[in-house]
Amino acid sequence: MTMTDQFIYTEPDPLELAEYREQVQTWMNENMPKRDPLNPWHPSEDDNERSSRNRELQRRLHDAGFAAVCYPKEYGGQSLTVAHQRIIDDVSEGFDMPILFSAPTLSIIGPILLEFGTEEQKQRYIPRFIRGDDLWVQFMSEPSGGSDLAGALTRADKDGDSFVINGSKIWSTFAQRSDFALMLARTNWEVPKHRGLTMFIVPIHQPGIEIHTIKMADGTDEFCQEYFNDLLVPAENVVGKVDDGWTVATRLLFHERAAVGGASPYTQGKMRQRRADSLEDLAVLAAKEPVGDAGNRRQQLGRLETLNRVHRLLSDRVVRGIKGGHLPGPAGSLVRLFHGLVGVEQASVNMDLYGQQALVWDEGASVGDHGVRFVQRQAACIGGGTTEMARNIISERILGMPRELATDKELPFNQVPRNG
Amino acid sequence: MTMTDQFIYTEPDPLELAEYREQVQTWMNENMPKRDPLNPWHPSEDDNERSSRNRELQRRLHDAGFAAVCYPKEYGGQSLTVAHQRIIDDVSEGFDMPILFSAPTLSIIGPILLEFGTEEQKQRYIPRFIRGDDLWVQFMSEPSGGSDLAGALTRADKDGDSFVINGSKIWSTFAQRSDFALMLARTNWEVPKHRGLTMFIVPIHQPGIEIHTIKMADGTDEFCQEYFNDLLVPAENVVGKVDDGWTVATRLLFHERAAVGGASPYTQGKMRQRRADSLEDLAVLAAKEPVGDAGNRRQQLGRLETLNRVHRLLSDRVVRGIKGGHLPGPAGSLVRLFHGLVGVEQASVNMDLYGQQALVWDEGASVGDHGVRFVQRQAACIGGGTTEMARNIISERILGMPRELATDKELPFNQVPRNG
Amino acid sequence: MRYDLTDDQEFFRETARRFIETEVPISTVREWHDLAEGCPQNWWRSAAELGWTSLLVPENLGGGSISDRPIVDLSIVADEMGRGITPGPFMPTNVVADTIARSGNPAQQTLLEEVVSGQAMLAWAVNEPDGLHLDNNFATHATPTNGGYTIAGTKVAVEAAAQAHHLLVTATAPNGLAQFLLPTNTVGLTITPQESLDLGRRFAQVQLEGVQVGTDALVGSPGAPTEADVCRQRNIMVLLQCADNAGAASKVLEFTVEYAFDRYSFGRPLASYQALKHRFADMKMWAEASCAAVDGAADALAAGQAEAQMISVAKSYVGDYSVELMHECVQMHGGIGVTYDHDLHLYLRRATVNRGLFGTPSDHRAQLSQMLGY
Amino acid sequence: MRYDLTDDQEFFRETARRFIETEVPISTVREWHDLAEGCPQNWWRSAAELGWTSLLVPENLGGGSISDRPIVDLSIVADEMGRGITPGPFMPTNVVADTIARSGNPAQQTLLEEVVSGQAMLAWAVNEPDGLHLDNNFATHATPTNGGYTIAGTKVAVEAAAQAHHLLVTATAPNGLAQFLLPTNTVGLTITPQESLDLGRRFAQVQLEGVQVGTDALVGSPGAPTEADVCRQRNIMVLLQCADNAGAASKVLEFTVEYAFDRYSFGRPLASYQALKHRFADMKMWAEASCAAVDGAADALAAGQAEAQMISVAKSYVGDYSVELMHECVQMHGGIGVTYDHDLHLYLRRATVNRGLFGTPSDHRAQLSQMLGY
Repeated sequence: MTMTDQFIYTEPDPLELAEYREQVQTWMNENMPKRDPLNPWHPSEDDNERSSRNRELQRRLHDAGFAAVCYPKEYGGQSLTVAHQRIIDDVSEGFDMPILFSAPTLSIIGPILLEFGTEEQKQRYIPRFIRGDDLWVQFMSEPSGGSDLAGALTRADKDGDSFVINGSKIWSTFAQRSDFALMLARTNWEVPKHRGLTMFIVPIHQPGIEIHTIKMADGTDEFCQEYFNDLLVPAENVVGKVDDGWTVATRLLFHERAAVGGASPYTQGKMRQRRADSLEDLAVLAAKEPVGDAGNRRQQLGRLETLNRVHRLLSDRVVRGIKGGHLPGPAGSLVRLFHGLVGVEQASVNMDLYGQQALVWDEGASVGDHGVRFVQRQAACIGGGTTEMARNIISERILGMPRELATDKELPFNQVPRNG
Repeated sequence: MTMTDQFIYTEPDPLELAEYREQVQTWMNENMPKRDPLNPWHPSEDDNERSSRNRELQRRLHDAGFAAVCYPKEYGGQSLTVAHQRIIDDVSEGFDMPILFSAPTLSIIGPILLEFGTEEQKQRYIPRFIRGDDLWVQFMSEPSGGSDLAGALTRADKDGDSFVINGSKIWSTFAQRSDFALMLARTNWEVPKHRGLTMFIVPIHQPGIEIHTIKMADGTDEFCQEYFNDLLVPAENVVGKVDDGWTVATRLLFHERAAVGGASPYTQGKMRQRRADSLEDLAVLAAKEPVGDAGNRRQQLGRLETLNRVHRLLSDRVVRGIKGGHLPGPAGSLVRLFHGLVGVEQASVNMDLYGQQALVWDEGASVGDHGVRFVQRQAACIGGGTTEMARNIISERILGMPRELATDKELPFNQVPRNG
Repeated sequence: MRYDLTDDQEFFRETARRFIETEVPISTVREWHDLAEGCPQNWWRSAAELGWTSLLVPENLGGGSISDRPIVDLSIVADEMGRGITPGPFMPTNVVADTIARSGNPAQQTLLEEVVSGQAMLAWAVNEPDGLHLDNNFATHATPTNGGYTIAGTKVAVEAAAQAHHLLVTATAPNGLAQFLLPTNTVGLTITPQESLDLGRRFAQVQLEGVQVGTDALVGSPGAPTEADVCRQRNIMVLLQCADNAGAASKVLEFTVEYAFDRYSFGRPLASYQALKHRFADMKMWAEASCAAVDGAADALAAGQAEAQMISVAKSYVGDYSVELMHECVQMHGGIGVTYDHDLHLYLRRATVNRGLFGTPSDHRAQLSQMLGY
Repeated sequence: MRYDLTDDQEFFRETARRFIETEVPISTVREWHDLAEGCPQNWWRSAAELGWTSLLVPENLGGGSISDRPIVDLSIVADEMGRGITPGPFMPTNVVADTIARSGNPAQQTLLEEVVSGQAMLAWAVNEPDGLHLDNNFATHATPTNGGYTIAGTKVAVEAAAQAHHLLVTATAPNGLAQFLLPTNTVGLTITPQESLDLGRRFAQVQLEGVQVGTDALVGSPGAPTEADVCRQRNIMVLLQCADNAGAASKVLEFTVEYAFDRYSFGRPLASYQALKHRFADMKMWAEASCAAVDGAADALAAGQAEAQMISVAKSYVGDYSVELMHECVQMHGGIGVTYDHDLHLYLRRATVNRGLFGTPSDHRAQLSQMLGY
């Protein structure tokens, strides 16, 4: 448990909270745009517009003192508790919120800077993103690497006061509209893989970086791949120590799992479900245009509702369990795993209830999205750390079972077997 | 492929087969007792009676030339093809058959003796069991061993012309009513585990063996555990070579998987389903005393019927595939795995369709069996080699994936880590 | 086990666990299988002394609880009893006591003192031979007579009917549901023990043939108020079943994980095989999620908010996953896991009965959909 | 792929595979996504030259097959097309050709020559907007007029309607079902292309507004004989869907196994991780069992024995497991598996459409139960 983790869990006074809720509610009603239930966030929305709208909304929250309230005051937050943040999340449902800032900027990058950043780095970067100026992204995964983040091949070679970076990163979300990245690169090839990595702060829009968007099977293109060609990064941009980047990355993964699983205290506003995710919509549809028999349909909707509710209850329980010392920190992986399985179930039930319409539809009709989401359904079990990694973590770090044999653990990295 | 495997697959003439079918049908009608559909085989039947009835029926088959017809003539069989045996199986449905001889005697022990036995062993033992004189059993598993048969701790120490055996075996079926056993024991502790084992023929009813029946969770007690205390076995009872017992055991496992999965050509008569397994009965019950709604019930019965039929189709396909060289020999594990999963599904659907009655029932009513079978359902995935072992075999020996790391593979056996 | 217990609750929980481990280890549970009464009366009194039968009874009626959320306190005991597959008519006694405390007449409420002290056990005669009655459409009828009712019908799977001093009988009356509290020696009432998959708890058939009772046997007013009582009884019952199964699943997982460390196969502990590790990971998730579902259901019931929905969510999830978890644990044990001498089947038997009575997971999924208007 | 092919069948299969690999590699499949016609007409003629449209047409009508079980021969092509996610109106063309060959009048049968040569494609207009009609209760009606019929209704998800020369329209007539073979330029008939999850095959809506036809447009006699035709059409269609999915699943598994050998994670190939190995083992079982189910369905259809049951068994099994297998393979690939440039989603899209049209696995399970009287 780090200092920042301790901080957010202190229990506030119930009366104070009730007052706070009122205050937030009043302000939201007067200042935040209502979300249009008929036109919620949709991947096809223009990226530029989306980015600037999110920046503006974040600024509004900030100016009113409702942005990133768990963050320390000295860096632009409010030094409030996680309970306060949850009130904001609750109240903000139905309002348009700057959801782009939730992850990774506020829930993953921020905690890392708070924990490992120099005082100068904290003062320089944190207030800017809380104010909505900068969006951040992670440059972690590599095309060759999959779940094996510590096997990074992107190299950072010291050259005077700078590092020269060459290589490629992938699966960074929305990188083309972001401003900074936290990047893991290899600074030492002569030592075992975990001991030769360094974490860097990288301004994105500069020479030496080329960004390509990746078209996904469902047609969206939020993810990017970046190519680095003699990219220069000053030594002052190192986060933590040189060659000790894995320590930073481990914490980053911890925060990422919490954010993906819905157990992060740093997210801001509830993650919005896509239209196709709404159980109510599904139910209305199922009632209007029944596919299969009613008993079968009720089983599917009942199972989905069950999983959705248990997902939230599990998330609450895990947060409590970690806080109370009943569960170790990595228990966030339980929620991440559950989340993936719910996603799979959701897409499958959805598809079954829409039936034939989700397979063949009139040109331009959006009902086909349900079929497309079914095809894409494993994304919920891949993005943000695969469910396989979650299962490794649960068995090894919660149940204490022996670690998988990693043949590359003690070998100097340049002797490790790679993709054949 | 051994000689015996080649032999059984030769394709007979269709006309000849049709004639054979007629012949078998006529003989069965006149000579074999009809099975009473209202009182099929049931675990509570008296063991002694069951054993002697099976011996007598086997003798009848033998005398008419319909016993173990795939076995060579010189050892009491008929040197016919597997197609002939299948005709006997088909026709015999509805008749009381000596099912106890099917496994392990005819489908597992016999093929091993044919392949590894000395001429004297073959002539001495095979004709006797085909004639119904002897029932055989396997002494393979050990209490400490689980799936790791080669980790046997039962020791056979050479003493003049004999071996002195000490240790314990478990999961032998019906040992207390059997006559001979094939037993794997360790003859050399200084070499790696696979290289210090020997296979023995052991007459069961003699001093030095103590047999205990094991009460299972469902109340049945077919399985036994044996304790050996200075049991003497003559050296002429070694099957194969001393210290080469693993070669014999590997083939034995092959035949066992085939028998368990339903892909063995040596079984005789169809394995009878317990009453509770019958889908027709289930369906009748489901219609008479509906539990849950009709759509739900149809889904369950439809799924079960699907799995049962695909099970048979898969079994046929795998036999064809192995024969045609499309699949390697270990492909029998595909059927074994499927079999386990069908068993689980069967017990679960069964239980759901009987509902409350399978949980609490009037004293003495048999409906409670359905609940008990549900509790016992994993037996289908454990007995005759676990589904985990089947998955290992499929991935390693069909898909060619790397073998699991076995830390005990090259170590002298007396240095291998054991249960803590 | 909940992760938000107060100090009092934690002490209460720990006391219950120690009591179970000392007084009713599984060897004792097995011995009690042969007792017609299921558990010795004097043991039940000791359990009652720990508060196991007083939590839902208000202080003015001789009861009392550990916190201001007695339902949560009750679920703590159920969880521990599940861990220990502890016999005893804990569920029906508390469910019926709650209704007597809320809706019983003063004469009926005097019975509560004996319940609290463990002298009297209670049973709820509600299930009927043709299955579930979530729609409250019972074949057992109460026909008004001069100054009372005649009750006729058959109830089955009535836990502790043969051990209880009083039965609460749920029946259809002309103006809706009616419930009657009857001494088990009431004329016209025949109690016949039944067999059960669960070897620990006791169930019986209750035959009511022209049972004549006065209006003083009524618990509460027939019609809508009684329907609300029946609904609450079901909710508490299902909560306790789920807590029992979640506790049992956690315990079974614990000893199976231990087994996986101790058992070596091919020179390595089972716990080192990734295929098994991943299945253990799923099981850990099921166990925590089952507990989470129980947390949610108990909280909802304590707060009186959307309780029927959360109860159905809990049964839908816990009913299935706790039992699947136990089957997986059997598989992890291999052959030894399906023997009579191993404890696994005792857990599975009880969990399977909990899963199936008062609505299967599938029944509750359908009900949940209907409650939500799907 | 079947394991009991004759030498002729094996040669036929191998020819199909080589043709697909050479003429329609997946890069070409992707290019054809932009073609409104789905596949080039001249390619379809080459495919027809290999016999892909002649198998169910008797020799005296210009067709011919490889063995005496043309249905089995047809399933061989479907399996190979599934492996290659090969576009083209293979399924509807063969299904309708079969019915014309069996029940068409001589004038209609002259069309078969063009089908066999690949000049003409055929479509079956049967699905309607409100879903499945396993009960043959179609909203599209054929009303008798003087010397013919007026047909009105809407058909959707009609494969190749916009590419075909003729449509077979299934409608409800006063004395049972009736089917009509209509040129696609028939007056009153509007064909509007639809979008589909499957990017390779083409589907359209067919609107019939007071379409006037003579009795010479009838295929076979209305009533029971036509119902038998419709039933056979469905059976063949579902067999081909299942063979297509089984072939595709086998292929997807093959390249995913290869990927697991090539891809290293933590210094070891994925194929060395037991948790993944066990899942690959399940997948291999699903793939073989899917092929086995197709074997069984094709055999039953060829023999005319219990074919509807075996067809439902096949759809019930293959529909679900082939698609689950592909999802598992996506998971094995990780992020790259959900990108547009990877072929996996093309397989999944097609397999999902095959799974859902002409009855989902769940529909077929229900039907199977009903056929068996459950």
